[in-house]
Amino acid sequence: MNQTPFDNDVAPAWCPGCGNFMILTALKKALSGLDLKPSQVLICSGIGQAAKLPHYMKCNTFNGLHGRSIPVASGARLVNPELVVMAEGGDGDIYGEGGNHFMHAIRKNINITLLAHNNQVYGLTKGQASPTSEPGFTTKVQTEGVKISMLDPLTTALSLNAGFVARSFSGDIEHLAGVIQQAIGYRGFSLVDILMPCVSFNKLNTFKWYKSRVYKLEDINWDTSNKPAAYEKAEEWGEKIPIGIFYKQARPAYEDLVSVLKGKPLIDREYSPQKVGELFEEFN
Amino acid sequence: MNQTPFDNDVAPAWCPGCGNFMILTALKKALSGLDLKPSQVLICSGIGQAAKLPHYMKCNTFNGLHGRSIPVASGARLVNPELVVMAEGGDGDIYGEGGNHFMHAIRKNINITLLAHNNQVYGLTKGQASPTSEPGFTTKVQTEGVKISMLDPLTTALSLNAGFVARSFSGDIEHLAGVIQQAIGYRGFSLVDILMPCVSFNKLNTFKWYKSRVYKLEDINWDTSNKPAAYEKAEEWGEKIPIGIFYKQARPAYEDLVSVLKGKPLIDREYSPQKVGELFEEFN
Amino acid sequence: MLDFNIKIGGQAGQGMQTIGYILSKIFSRGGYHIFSNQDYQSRIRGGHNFFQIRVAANPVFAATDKVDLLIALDELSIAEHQAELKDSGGIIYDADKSAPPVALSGRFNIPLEKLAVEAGGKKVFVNSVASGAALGLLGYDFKPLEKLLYASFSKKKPETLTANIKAAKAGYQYAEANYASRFVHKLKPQVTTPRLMINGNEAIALGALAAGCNFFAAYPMTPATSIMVYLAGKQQDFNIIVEQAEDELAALNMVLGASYAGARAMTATSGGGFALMTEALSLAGITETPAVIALVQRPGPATGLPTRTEQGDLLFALHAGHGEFQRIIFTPGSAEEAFYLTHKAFNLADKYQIPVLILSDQHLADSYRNIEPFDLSALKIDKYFAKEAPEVAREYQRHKITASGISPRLIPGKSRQLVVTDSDEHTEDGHLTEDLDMRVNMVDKRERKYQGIMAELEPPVLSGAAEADLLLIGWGSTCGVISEVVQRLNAQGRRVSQLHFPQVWPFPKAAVTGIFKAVKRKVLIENNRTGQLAQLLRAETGLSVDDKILKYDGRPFTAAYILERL
Amino acid sequence: MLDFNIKIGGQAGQGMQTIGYILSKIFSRGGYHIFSNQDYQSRIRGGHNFFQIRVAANPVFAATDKVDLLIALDELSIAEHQAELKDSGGIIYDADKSAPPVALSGRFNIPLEKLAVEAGGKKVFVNSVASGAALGLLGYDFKPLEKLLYASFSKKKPETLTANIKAAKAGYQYAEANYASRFVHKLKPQVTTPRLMINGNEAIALGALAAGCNFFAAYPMTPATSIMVYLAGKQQDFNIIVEQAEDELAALNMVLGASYAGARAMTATSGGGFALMTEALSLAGITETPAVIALVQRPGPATGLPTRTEQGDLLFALHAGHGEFQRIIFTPGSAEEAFYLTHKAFNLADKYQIPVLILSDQHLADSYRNIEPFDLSALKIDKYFAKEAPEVAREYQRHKITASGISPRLIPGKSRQLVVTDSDEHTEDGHLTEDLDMRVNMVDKRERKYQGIMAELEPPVLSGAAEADLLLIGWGSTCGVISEVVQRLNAQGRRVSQLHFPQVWPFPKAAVTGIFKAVKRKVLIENNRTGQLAQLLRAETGLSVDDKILKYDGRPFTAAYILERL
Ligand SMILES: Cc1ncc(C[n+]2csc(CCOP(=O)(O)OP(=O)(O)O)c2C)c(N)n1
Ligand SMILES: Cc1ncc(C[n+]2csc(CCOP(=O)(O)OP(=O)(O)O)c2C)c(N)n1
Ligand code: SF4
Ligand code: SF4
Ligand SMILES: [Mg+2]
Ligand SMILES: [Mg+2]
Repeated sequence: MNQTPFDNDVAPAWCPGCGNFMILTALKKALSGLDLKPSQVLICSGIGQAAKLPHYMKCNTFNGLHGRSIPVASGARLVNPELVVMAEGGDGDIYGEGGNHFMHAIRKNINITLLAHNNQVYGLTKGQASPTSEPGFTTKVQTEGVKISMLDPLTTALSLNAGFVARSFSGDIEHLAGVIQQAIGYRGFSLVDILMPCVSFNKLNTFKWYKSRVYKLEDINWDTSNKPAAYEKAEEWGEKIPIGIFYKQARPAYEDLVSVLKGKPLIDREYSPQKVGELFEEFN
Repeated sequence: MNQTPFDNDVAPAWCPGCGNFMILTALKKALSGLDLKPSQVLICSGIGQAAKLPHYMKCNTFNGLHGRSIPVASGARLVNPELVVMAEGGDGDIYGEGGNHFMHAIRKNINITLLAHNNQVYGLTKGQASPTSEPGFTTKVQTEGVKISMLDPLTTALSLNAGFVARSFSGDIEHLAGVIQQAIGYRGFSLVDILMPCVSFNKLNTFKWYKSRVYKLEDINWDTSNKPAAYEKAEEWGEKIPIGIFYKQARPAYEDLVSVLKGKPLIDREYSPQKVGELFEEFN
Repeated sequence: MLDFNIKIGGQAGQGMQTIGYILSKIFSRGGYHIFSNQDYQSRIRGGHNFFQIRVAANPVFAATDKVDLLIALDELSIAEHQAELKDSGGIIYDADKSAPPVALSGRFNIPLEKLAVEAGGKKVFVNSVASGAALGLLGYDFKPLEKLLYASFSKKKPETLTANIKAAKAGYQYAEANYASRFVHKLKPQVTTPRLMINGNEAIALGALAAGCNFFAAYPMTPATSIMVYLAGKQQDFNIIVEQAEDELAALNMVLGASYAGARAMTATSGGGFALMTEALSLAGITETPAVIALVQRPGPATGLPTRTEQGDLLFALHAGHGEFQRIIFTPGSAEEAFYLTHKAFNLADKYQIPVLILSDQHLADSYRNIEPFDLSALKIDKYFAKEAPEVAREYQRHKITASGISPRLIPGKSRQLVVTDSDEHTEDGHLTEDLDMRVNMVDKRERKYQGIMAELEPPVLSGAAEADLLLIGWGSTCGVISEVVQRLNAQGRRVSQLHFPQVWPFPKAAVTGIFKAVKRKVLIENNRTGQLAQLLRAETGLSVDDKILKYDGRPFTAAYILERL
Repeated sequence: MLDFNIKIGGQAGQGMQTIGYILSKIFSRGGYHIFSNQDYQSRIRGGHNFFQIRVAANPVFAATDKVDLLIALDELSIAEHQAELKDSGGIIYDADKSAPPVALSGRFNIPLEKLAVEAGGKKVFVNSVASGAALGLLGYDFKPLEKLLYASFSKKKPETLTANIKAAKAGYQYAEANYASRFVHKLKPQVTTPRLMINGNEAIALGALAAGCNFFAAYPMTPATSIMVYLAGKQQDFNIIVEQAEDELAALNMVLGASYAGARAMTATSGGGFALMTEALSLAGITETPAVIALVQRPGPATGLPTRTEQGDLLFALHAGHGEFQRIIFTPGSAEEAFYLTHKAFNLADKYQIPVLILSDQHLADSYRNIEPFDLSALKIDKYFAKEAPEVAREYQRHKITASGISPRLIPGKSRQLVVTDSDEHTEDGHLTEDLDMRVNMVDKRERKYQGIMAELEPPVLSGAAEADLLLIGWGSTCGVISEVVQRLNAQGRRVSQLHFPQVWPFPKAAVTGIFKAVKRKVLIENNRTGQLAQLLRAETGLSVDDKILKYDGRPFTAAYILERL
């Protein structure tokens, strides 16, 4: 493996064969490919196997609560816009516990990148169904198999006016790194849903399962500006599963719309208690 | 006004001219038109102006927390399926604070009906923007106008594989009552987004504003089974705003899929502490 | 000594708040001391609300029961409040809308609506007519009202402004001509220096601005919302971003993200929203991320009485969040304390890298007093970021174990150092660990912060003789009313003192123990059902109070209420 | 008296849990008393975990420090645990994988992996080999193992079963042939009556089933998840629906909806999830909706040490939720208490229409003991629904004000009556009100429930002489280890007693005050940093303890740990 400035020497606590290793590799590759330094990057993660990722690389890290990576990333980005800010976690983390933030962050379009490690299962808590588990998927809790419609995060993101909607696969590091780079390059909220095997708890959607299904949108010259087509493509899930950038639109990022956020980062501005005196007149 | 068995004599605490009055009338009309008795109906509401509704009619009522009407309704319905169960509240309540339940309840498809009183504003807390407020809408908090993309609940519901997706308007009681009746008749989760004016805080989307824009899907012979068309229709918002049933599909309700829920309501079954003795062998 | 009490009653939407606010300002500018508070329902129109203004020669800190002038904008207000009138009191009412009040000399029928419609064609000007009428009756100058109406309506259409002034004048003249001679009470403007007429929430907002708060995220919730609203209006002038979050979970997590990234960040909410924040509060604890949280209480449980007041969340605030971690809880008793303690909250949050709570309530939030302008001269914005100094230049450790418990804090992206933190127990460099010795060291390190914090406690404020016969104890918004009770009792020759807690956590044990020894009878006064401070007091010191005066009907104490029960 | 301690160490994914569980069962069925507990990391593969089994002639209630037999599945386990071995102890290890342990007589190199691969071709059978080896070394019968493997693998492929048995046999024979003579410890199966080998979470799940729980909603969270998993497996047999919610907010709100609609409903979570439930807890309070909540604690704050144990949430559980409302908190100290108190929790939740919390922790949750089967004969499912009797037939009032504080509860839809409840303060018929007298009446009505609840408190359990020289006090999962300490000290001739709290709220004031008078020194033992029960004790009674022994490294107490500090 090529060395990158993002490498550290912590041994990941993931199972051998876990898709997270490849995602880690791809992410480090993407970041170093963009000539970023570790200190320029902030990863806010939740809780889960996926969410341990920032511990296994060099970067600024806020490893917060299950489901809450997005608001942390949003808060950080608004005040400290010189950072490349990412939110990161598993499918349960981001689409389950954190679903409300997922929904509204897309609408808000702050310039952060969301990496959702989608193994279609709750890994860390030992194999319950996640929102992206397939109907019929049997677990110790879903004893008769999942009876709920599978969440397709891409379609839902599209419905929320997302500006950048992509999917990739842990098994294709080049592709994934490329998609991540484009996501970071997009000014606004970018979603990268990453298919990955969980060797311990998902015996249905295995590496082989994904590998034999995924194909690249680039290879079919996909037009990333066609929303109705994107909807249709996003619903393609079965014998063939498309990966790549489904949809991209220029949409002003939140920070480009709000006056006070224009100019110097908030954290670099000057503040003085005495300025409050200017307000006294209002109260007389 | 016709009297219905659902009338009570509590004076609503709404502002004169508020769209909620019409929704209340339509709902009572819909229920009595279905020959339901108040004791057969349970309305679970959240907190907000809209969510006060069940106090102004006769029915079983669980007026719970802001944002949490859907889980309460879901829990009630699963164990007591002889009730017609509705969740009800405002746009802030259901799509904002309660967004995660909205998302996942649609996927789960328990047989409840959701009435979302969509005045595009937070009424009870005095006029902040809600997820459905239009970009540019100015409030005391959104001092420069809303800078966030407007949530379209119908599109998002479609993306989540909703079985019944409708919109109506408080200004057309007949239409609204009819849509509510169909929503109740649908076995599964049904969404009725109800446009309504807030005379106190929404000076943009007024009664007149809505009235001059809404037109009925029935009038254009809308095919409710065409999903791509439904997506497109749901995005129509401007000079013309469609109301009616956008999309309907037969999808088994959750309770028809889960074995233990088939048969007698859970609350009517027999339980005995001694039956636990049968499990002792497992533990030897 | 002048102590004049005006009550304005009517329905939501009739503009009591406007009249109340305007009259309060007039008297404030006129050199009087005022205390104004309001009682409103959880609705936008209709129902019954009221606004009271106490106008006095000396500083006043609480509302009082008996009314000198009732302005009844509807019939219900007469029924509700007539009994509160003093013998010398009077009622302004509109006989076209309400049956006249019974058996009372001071009945001042003023055709409010008629005058409003004549002046400008709109019923909503009724509040201007009523304001004018009140001043006319009191023989007060009309000019201050005119000036205020100018200021209030200057951004509206000129017709609106003119009509309002006309309406006010009509009310003034009508009252002056017909009734002024029959009303014994008179007020005159005095020469005065400018004061601030301010409520508790505004004071918190100003305190935040004075502390350099530049990130505020919240979800609207009565009675906290007005903090957000005030700050939202200052975004550009004060370089602060005000974010309305999708829910309270997001609000506090955004605050933590911003704070981690270098901002001074705050949220404000009430009980239900705070309940949703408790998980993130615990996150602030273990990640050692500064945060200021204004918890403006209202009566619970759940939705309870959403527009009323209670002090029901003290122990919840103290123990909120799973696991054990450090916090400070300030409980301001006045706008002044709200301002200075909010300012201090930011400095301490930064210094100790902990969450600091401002525990206020609806009563303090919505009550106005006119106070001396805050003294800004000594205020500083103390940031405690580490320089990337030699000792941290090599391998920066966000959670370095130190004797003070305080680890060096850096802003991510501002140096080549990496700022790593974690909700799991972690090593000094912020990476998750399951090393059990490290766990113990980290827990101890964090707990050591209390040593520093204890050294800069806000001590409980003892007013009056140390060797009193009776000590009245309270925290937060009861401060004003208790001070009035103490004054009154001492004026009767009793030996009564007050002990007010502006900070309940860490609990100022030593101070209290000393104070308790010297006094005879100790009575706790709390706006709740279970006497939460008494529980805390006993848990921390073993000391008990002799009696409790509790109130949990959603309304604040009055001096009379307490005096009756002593 | 036999007291033999086996420890199995290795990586996550190596199957320690399986070996541990199987060996425990064998000795349990063999007539011994066992106590098994485990220590695992928050990962699925790798790292270091261990499982300990204490096998004894008399009942044992806690783990012990010193090890008789260490089964080291990897090299790290030797390094980690060798020091804990007794002189007579031994280590089973695999010299092909690990360097041999140093300087120890009982070194039993067994080619675990080689035998596994020979038996069935797969490394994963290592755990069967090791189980066999342990039995061989101990001279125990092989049959019980064979029988258990049959039962465990009967649903798998026949090859898998055969291979496992072959592997186990190989391990057995290898150990017997090579080392049995060198290992002094021997165990033999005894004749016995069936017992239950059960852990705390299983006991809670059985208690819920025994109480007729028919609705369970939760979001997975270690160490509570296994309650959900157990119940999920019983859905059809026991007519219970187990719902995995999208988050904890949904989980408790679903529970309240189901309960309101007539179900017996429960949730289970750990600290972070519970934090998210606090708003809904408050909702249960004001709507008077029964709910049972198992809060299985782990060390915080925030994510903390997610797979370890702590008792850090006592005061949080007690004060969680905004506003003041009623609750019961049970703190079971054993599987037996977990079972009976969970059963009782449902009956009391229904009777008093309040939330009842079962405060457990990872240690109790995951530790096995083999106990007498629960006595089911006296258990009842007491539902307290009102009949639609004459007095309620006219105008049913869900929140009728009564002397007991308990209002008649009806199931919506089961009669013509309407069941109306509200998170706002409400009238007797459940509609929201802003009437302040009604508010006070409702608060008082709800608070009156405590009168009834106090009359059926679980008293603190005093074991030993009332006039002891030393009283060791604890709550929840420390019960077992404290009882062992007491036994040991009394065996040395000291006069020591134990005071265990199976219920901490309402606090059994009267009982404690009485007990405290009679004893000399009082020492509190808690698995946390701040001594939370001591705070509660003092707040409620003014009493203090003389000393505290606290532990907050994520691991449970051992008798030795406590003894050293006494
Ligand atoms: C509030 C809260 N609820 C539950 C948990 C327990 N929990 C930890 S990780 C996890 C789910 C993990 O699934 P996912 O997010 O898909 O990540 P993965 O492990 O599959 O990568 C859960 C439920 C938690 N830490 N916090
Ligand atoms: C947890 C929580 N946060 C905030 C509030 C305050 N609150 C009450 S109603 C409301 C919003 C009302 O807007 P909407 O749901 O659209 O209802 P409307 O009043 O417009 O009908 C809010 C924020 C609350 N009650 N609970
Ligand atoms: S459990 Fe699954 S997701 Fe977690 S580390 Fe193992 S393989 Fe990866
Ligand atoms: S504020 Fe708006 S939504 Fe609320 S009652 Fe008034 S008009 Fe209706
Ligand atoms: Mg996952
Ligand atoms: Mg609304």
